[in-house]
Amino acid sequence: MKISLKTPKEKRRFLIRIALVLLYFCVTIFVLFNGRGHTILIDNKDADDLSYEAVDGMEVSIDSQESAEYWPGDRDKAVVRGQKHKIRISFFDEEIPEFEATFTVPFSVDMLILSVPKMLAGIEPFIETFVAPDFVDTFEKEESAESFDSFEDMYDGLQQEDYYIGS
Amino acid sequence: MSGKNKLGRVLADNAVVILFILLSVIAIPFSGFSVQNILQEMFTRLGRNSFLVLALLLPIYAGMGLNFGMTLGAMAGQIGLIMAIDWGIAGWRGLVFAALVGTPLSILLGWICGAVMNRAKGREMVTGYILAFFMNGVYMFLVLFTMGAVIPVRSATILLTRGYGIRNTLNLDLVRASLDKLLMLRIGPFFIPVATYLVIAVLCVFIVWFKKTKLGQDMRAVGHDLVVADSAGIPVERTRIIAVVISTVLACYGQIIFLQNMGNMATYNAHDQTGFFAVAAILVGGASVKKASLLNAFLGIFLLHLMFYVSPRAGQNLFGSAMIGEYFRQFVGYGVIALSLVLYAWKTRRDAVFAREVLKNNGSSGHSDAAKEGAAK
Amino acid sequence: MGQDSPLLSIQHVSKDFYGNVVLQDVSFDIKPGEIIGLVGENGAGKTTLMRILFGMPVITETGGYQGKIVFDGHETNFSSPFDALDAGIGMVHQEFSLISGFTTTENILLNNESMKPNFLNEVFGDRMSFLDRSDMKQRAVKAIQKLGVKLNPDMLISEMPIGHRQFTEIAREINREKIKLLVLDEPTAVLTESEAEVLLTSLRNLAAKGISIIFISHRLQEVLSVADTIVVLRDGKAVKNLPSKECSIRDIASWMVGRSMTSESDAEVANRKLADEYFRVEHLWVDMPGETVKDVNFTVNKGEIFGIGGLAGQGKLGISNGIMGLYPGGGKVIFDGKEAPLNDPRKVLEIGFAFVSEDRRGVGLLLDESLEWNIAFTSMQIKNSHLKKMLKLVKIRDDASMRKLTEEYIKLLDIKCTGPSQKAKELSGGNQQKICLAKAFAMKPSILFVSEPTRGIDVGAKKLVLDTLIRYNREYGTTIVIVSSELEELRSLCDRIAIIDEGSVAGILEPTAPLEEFGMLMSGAFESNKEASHA
Amino acid sequence: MLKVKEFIRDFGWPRLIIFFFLVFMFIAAPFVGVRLDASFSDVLNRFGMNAIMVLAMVPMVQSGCGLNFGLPLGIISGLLGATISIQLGVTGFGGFLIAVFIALFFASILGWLYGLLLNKVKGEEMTIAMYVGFASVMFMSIMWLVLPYNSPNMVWGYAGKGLRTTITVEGYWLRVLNNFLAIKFGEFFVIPTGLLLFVALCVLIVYVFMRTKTGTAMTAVGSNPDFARASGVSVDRMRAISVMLSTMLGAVGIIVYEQSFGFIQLYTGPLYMAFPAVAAILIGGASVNKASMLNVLVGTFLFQGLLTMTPSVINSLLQNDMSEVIRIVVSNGMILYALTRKTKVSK
Repeated sequence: MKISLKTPKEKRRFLIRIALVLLYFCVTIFVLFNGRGHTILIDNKDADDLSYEAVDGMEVSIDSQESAEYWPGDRDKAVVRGQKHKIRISFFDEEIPEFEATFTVPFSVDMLILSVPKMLAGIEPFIETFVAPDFVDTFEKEESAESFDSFEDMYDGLQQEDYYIGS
Repeated sequence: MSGKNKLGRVLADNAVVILFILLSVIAIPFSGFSVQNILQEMFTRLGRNSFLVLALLLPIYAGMGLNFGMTLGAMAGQIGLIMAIDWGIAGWRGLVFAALVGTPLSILLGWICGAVMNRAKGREMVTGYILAFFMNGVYMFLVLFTMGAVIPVRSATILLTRGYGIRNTLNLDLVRASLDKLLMLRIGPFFIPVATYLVIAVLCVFIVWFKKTKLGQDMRAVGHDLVVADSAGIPVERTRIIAVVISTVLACYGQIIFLQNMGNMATYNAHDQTGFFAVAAILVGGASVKKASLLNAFLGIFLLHLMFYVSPRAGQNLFGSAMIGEYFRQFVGYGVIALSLVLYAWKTRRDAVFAREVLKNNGSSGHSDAAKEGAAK
Repeated sequence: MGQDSPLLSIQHVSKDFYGNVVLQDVSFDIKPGEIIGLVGENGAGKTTLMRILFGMPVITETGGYQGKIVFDGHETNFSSPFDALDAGIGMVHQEFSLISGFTTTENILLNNESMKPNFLNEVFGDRMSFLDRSDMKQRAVKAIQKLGVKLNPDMLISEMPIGHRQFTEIAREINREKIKLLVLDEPTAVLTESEAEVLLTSLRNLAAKGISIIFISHRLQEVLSVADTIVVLRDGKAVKNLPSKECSIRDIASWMVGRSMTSESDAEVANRKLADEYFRVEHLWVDMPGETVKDVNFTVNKGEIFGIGGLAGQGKLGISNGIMGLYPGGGKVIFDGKEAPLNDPRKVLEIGFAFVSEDRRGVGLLLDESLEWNIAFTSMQIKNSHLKKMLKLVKIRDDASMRKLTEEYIKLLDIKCTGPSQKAKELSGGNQQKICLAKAFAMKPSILFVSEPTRGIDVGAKKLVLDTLIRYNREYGTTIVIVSSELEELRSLCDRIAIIDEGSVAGILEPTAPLEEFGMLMSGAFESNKEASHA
Repeated sequence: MLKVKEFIRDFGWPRLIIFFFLVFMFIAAPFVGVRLDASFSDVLNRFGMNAIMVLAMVPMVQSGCGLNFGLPLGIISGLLGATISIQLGVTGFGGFLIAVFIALFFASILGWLYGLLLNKVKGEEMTIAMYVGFASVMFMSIMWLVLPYNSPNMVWGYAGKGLRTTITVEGYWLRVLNNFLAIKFGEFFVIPTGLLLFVALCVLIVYVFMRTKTGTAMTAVGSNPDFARASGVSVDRMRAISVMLSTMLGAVGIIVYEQSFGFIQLYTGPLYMAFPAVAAILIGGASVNKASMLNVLVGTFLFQGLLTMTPSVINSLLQNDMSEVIRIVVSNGMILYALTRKTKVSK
């Protein structure tokens, strides 16, 4: 398409189109960051060197999801979207006031550990990247034949129709 | 024309619809499904398939027949979904992301498809069909060999163990039913995916509205008569390409909607029969190669999927073999496409003869008796 | 706009196609509001002139033209018909350029619709505007009123009588705001008399509103009654240009066809003694698109060369095509005392008919096959010739005999080719025509139908083809029915000539009959008062 | 130079690329540890297996019905012949011949009906052929379950009825053609003489047929139906005959394929079998409306060569299984090329 910018109409259209392209990228980036899912493992454990101690009992909720109860040594997970999160902790010991904080997680990390005791003790970093050692293997079983012997085999895939029609 | 003849014409024009209603009426009691069960399934399937079927409409308006090349759009949608899963984008945002990635891809593919079809005027359908096969090879190359090798893939979990290429089955848990669940309404015993229906409604509005634009009018003109449209200065080839591009983009979105409902994706097969099911559905609804409406699309989805849903079970109960029902529905699917195409080709010939006779009646203007005699024959 | 300055001035326009001169120094003017009647035989150059006016690509592709065209005060040289439209010249073609599934309004405003802008124009351009249906209807109604006819703006073209379709086309042209000149190419050819009358009236209306009109028609009465000025084209020259009041139909007819005749064959033709009736056609009708035959009667004597002439679209081509069973037809064809079957190409070939089609490339030849195939095929299929037995089991093609036959005809008809196995599409038009003749001769026909034998071939080849036909007739006594648009050709060749007008025989004349009589018959000017010449 | 250019234009660059690709693979084969003699023997065998099905394209292309995507109809007839022959329990050459005769019987009936159908839908043949083929395959899938076969070699053991998905022809007529007069050179190289002779016979029959009066008329119908009609040839009849012939060849073709392959593939097996055959004849130089015996032989050899060589050579060269992709792209690309090429039939 030849873009000439002679008339004001054409100029206006050109600007609007540019704006739309920008909008396209903005929306893409927005859903990319905002929709990005992270799995946060919430940890309530003592430090190895006992530099901090697990909380005796608490309810933790992230981003006003349903809260979960934690006893010392517990670990549970929450799946969240986006990078900025709010954590709310209410303690079983009613004398301690509720704790609220916000934190950000790095965009590129799928799974992290949030250590509540560390956070409460103000030790940085209280969030660490988590790498599951056996993660890859769990998917191994799904593997099916990945190459086809012939034309006909290739189209045998079509008989996976059940899948397709969804019966 | 006598009344009997007229009735015959009406029957012939709607033969496919009538046939399907008959088949369904026979098969439903044998399937043993409850009405509630069947209706719920139909609600789900309408949401799942409508978008794909509606993607066929514009090329039909533009006189290019049934766009078997819509598979290309489905591939684009799948690449978008792979990206979304790879980046771990959850929920409806994942779908939007997939659609945004798929859009430029499907525009490009649609453009190619339209250009190829412009080189094969008169046999767009078979060309689109083969093009879909051809692009399937390209898609395999892209997804099976370059993803993870050339195209960076973050998440090792979606790759084959050899380190590159996407797994044969992709788990779409992150986005599963995220559109359907966005606004799930419960009416009595039925669950209605309102958000999905809203998206489909928006598309319907778009199509109705598009037909009222200048471009829509041009498309109709091109579809009715390519030569006249060309001589009136309408850019015929460009208009045809636009029709295919829109169809491809819609197919891309349609495939994303379809797959979010299914919840998993056969990376190398999911798109294979997209065109087939959409085409069969719209034909079952009474559309032809040259004429189709929203009503045809929805009626067709309902009838085809009703048949697809009940026939395996009916086959099981009737013949003691589920396979019979399974084969039967595929037979019906292919058969209905063949039948519609045959009926259409036959009808075109009949109408041509009819039109010629009208022309002759007008033209002869009582000049001679012989001509009238000829027209009467 | 000065009353004297012409709207369109064609000045010394000449045009040749590769040395074949089709227009020679043609000049005439059109004043605003004037109607010019442009008449001439087929091939006189009318079409080429209009193509030049409209800047059809075919003109520039073949080397442009000489001379000047001044429109509305500016010298113009349109590069496409759309430029001409923009400048204000509209054209209504003989064959309808309408979309039959569209309404009158939609057709009148095709690609010229009223649009309401909306926000999507900013993104996707003007084509995303809504159509303003009510405004479109108003504009259509206005155009229809301007034309002064009754048309339903919401009716589908396919449901309309032919006449209304023609009006719709004209309405489309005059709907354009700038329209100053309207060219109508045979607008009345498909109309009934009453419809034609309405059309003529509306043309006068338009002219009164200041629109100039070039009216091309073979119906001379109509031309005379509607046109202010008559321009007669003959052999590429504007031979007459004078007010219509000063001429009669008879004058125009003779100007149209008035060429000097080659008189050599006259004497011979006159002296020929012909045998009795051999072939007779009664009440023949043929449904051939564009060449409908309605009611044709004639007889042909044994050994005669019978000519069928007439203008394009009048049905002369339909006669031979119908008799050969290529288009559905009815009536009676009696050959050698027996009734010949219609609608069955094989049967008529079997009883000894042969046909050289006017559609050489479409029907006459297997373009992608060798000359051997082209010449021998029909005879093989009908007469089982050129077959040989293989292993006493099956009969297969006898390539050697096919080659021999082809070589014979290559020599006999002097066909320029590299050999019998050359592909037919590689030959020139004249040589292709000879192949078609050879194909027919190879059938050893009792009666030969030849349709437009010289169409689209050069002058030298024309003579060869015609000589071949005469020779074949004289040597073998084969009866020949020859259909041609070129009167000249028929007169030099035939024993008698039937002129077809509107699907039936307008009259049958001796080749020596005065030219204007032919012209009159062709122009439908006189009712068949020449039946007397029926042999 | 001009001649070379013209040749390339006529022949088409895709074909040249494929040709040189194959040559390249034969050259590269020894370097990546693929045995040339074994490959070559394999190519010969596959050539023989597939040639008749490719040959089945010729009559329909020649009569102007386009590429025969309806080949599954012929294949079904062949499968009927094969299964009935096994049901009858005739072994050896006799069994093979009986299969062929029964197949021809069914093919002639189905083919004729199919031809009548295609005459009703001129201009849309290819799309319709494809779906008629698919539908008939699915219909027969039901039939395989229902028809009263009871040979224990063929029916499901546990149900006692319904044919198996793959049926072995071992013990009946496995490789009867391949082994007939087979010549062995060393360990890896075998010339399947009988198979090649049978192919030659079929090619000869079609070749002779195309030269009879009817065959000539058929070619003329494809070349210019109006010319043929004006010459007194019944266009519809010729087309029907050509479709019938194509279907019959398809039926014989699949039986020849099976005797070498060793198995009868039922149910959805024949669904996409038309595509390799279509691709092969196009690679051989045919167009949508012209095909010759030479196209069949060259095309089958090139295409099957490609199918044999790419997996072994490419996979050992690139260390992956890219050959499948190459196959899909090449065969469908070739069909696409033929469909979009401006046909040279000038009208």
